[in-house]
Amino acid sequence: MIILQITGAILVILGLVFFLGAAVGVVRFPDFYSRMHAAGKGDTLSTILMLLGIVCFLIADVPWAAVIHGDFSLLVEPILTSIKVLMIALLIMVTSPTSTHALMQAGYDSGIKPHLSEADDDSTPSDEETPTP
Amino acid sequence: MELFFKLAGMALFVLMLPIFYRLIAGPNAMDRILAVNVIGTKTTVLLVIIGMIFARVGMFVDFALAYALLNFIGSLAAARYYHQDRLRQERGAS
Amino acid sequence: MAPMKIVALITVIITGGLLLYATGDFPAWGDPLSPANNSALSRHYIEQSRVETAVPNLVTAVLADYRGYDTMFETVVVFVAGLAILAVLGQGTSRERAAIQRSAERYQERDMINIMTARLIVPVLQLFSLYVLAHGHYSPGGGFQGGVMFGASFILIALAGGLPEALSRLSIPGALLLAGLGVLLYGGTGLVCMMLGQNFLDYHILHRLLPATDAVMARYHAMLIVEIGVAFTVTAIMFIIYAALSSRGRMTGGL
Amino acid sequence: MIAVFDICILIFLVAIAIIALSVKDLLASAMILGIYSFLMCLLWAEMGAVDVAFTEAAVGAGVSTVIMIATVYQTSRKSSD
Repeated sequence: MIILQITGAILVILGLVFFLGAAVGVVRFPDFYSRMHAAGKGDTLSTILMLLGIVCFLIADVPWAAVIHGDFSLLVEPILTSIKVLMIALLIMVTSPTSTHALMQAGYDSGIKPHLSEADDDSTPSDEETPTP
Repeated sequence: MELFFKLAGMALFVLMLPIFYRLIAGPNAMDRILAVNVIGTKTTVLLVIIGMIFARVGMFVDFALAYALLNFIGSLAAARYYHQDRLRQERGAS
Repeated sequence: MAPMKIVALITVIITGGLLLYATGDFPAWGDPLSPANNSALSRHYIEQSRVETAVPNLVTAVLADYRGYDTMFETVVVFVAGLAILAVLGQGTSRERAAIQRSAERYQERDMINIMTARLIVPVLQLFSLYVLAHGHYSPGGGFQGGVMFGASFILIALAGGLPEALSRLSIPGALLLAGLGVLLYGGTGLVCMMLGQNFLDYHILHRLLPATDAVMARYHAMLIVEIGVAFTVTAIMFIIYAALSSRGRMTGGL
Repeated sequence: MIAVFDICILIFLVAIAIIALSVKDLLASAMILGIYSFLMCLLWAEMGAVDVAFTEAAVGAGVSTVIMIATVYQTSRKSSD
């Protein structure tokens, strides 16, 4: 069971690393669309990884010694909780890309231009609404 | 294990600070809405982590699930707002 | 900076500082010596609610049984709020509505991805809200939360597929009927208790009507009936508020 | 150690309240009030008031944000003060 716990810890830390990537991307990227790219992907992946790590911890917490002796009623609650956490991961996998898509569409609708020029790359990372082409 | 989850929760709070920077300094409203979206997704994980710390995940996972389902409606509404706003402006212009 | 803003900022900072200062004094979770357990009433709730009502979740027992009046008039407040929004916004003239409908039809473009995700999410959301409603006796949740989530599913349909799409599933007269039915279910349970010779909302007498239950289980089941009434009202009123506010009472066009 | 969570959430709450007051764009302000509601839900959950946290999650995440955006859509977008 120590292996499951180590796996869970690694998954949670990996999720934190991806979230660090998303956070750096949200601060450093030059325009709205690339920020949305960093936020959407890093956020979804880190959330799913952390929830999977938590599922590993939950399964490791089951008193397996009693279960092997035939007391299966101890399995009910941890497995129900694990299924719910996996359900959250699944729903985030569906809804988070959709909201990213919807916000991209909203950015296009509100008239934000993408950051295309290489010249003013290091001048101002946080551009205004209409950068010069 | 409890200490590990406390440290993970604290790390999530610390990593939210850059997102808060984007919330304060975002040049226009869309960047702020982006930051809201990111923080909303992370709140789900924080709720499950708080459940792990109290060793009562079965109780907390219910409203983490509700959160994951409902969080999507807010950004969808913002997207609809911009879409309808553009249509309204085009209608006004033509 | 305007002077009012400085006043507001100072108020926010002082309140936040007081809250931060007070966090050190919180009792631990489940501490038997915490100040909330000191009075005789709360000790009675904590020790006897399981015996008297057979509901494991103390909050549900207090909310729906011991403080039934409170919850009933909260439901009535929600109901009246929905009616007030409908009354204030009005309906507009029929010509105005027709004009809005024509322009909305001409400029109707919905996003396919949003509609597909909504189709996937709405059944899960409705099923989960029913679970929250029915499982409120054992875990956090209950009528209000389940009702809000059920109403949010109709709002999601309206956002993804347009307001007429949602109104074809739950029309405004139907929603008003549902809201009234919820209040009637709550108040009617109380009235039935009165007719059987007990006080208003004193559920344990209902074991004469409900089959195969004793006085304790009658309270348990009556709480479920009452929560279903709350859920009906909240579902309908949440959808009515959204539909009226997003279309200025015209019930066409909108977000 | 759990008190550190408390203090983090409370500092964030004060910061979010100030940001929501100071933003001129009412749509962004409505969305930022959504974060206020997220943090409030975390605070209730972490203090043990689980039913209140569920109510806050159900109302604050979905319904109240949408209703505020609908109201902003039918009125004007910019704050006037």
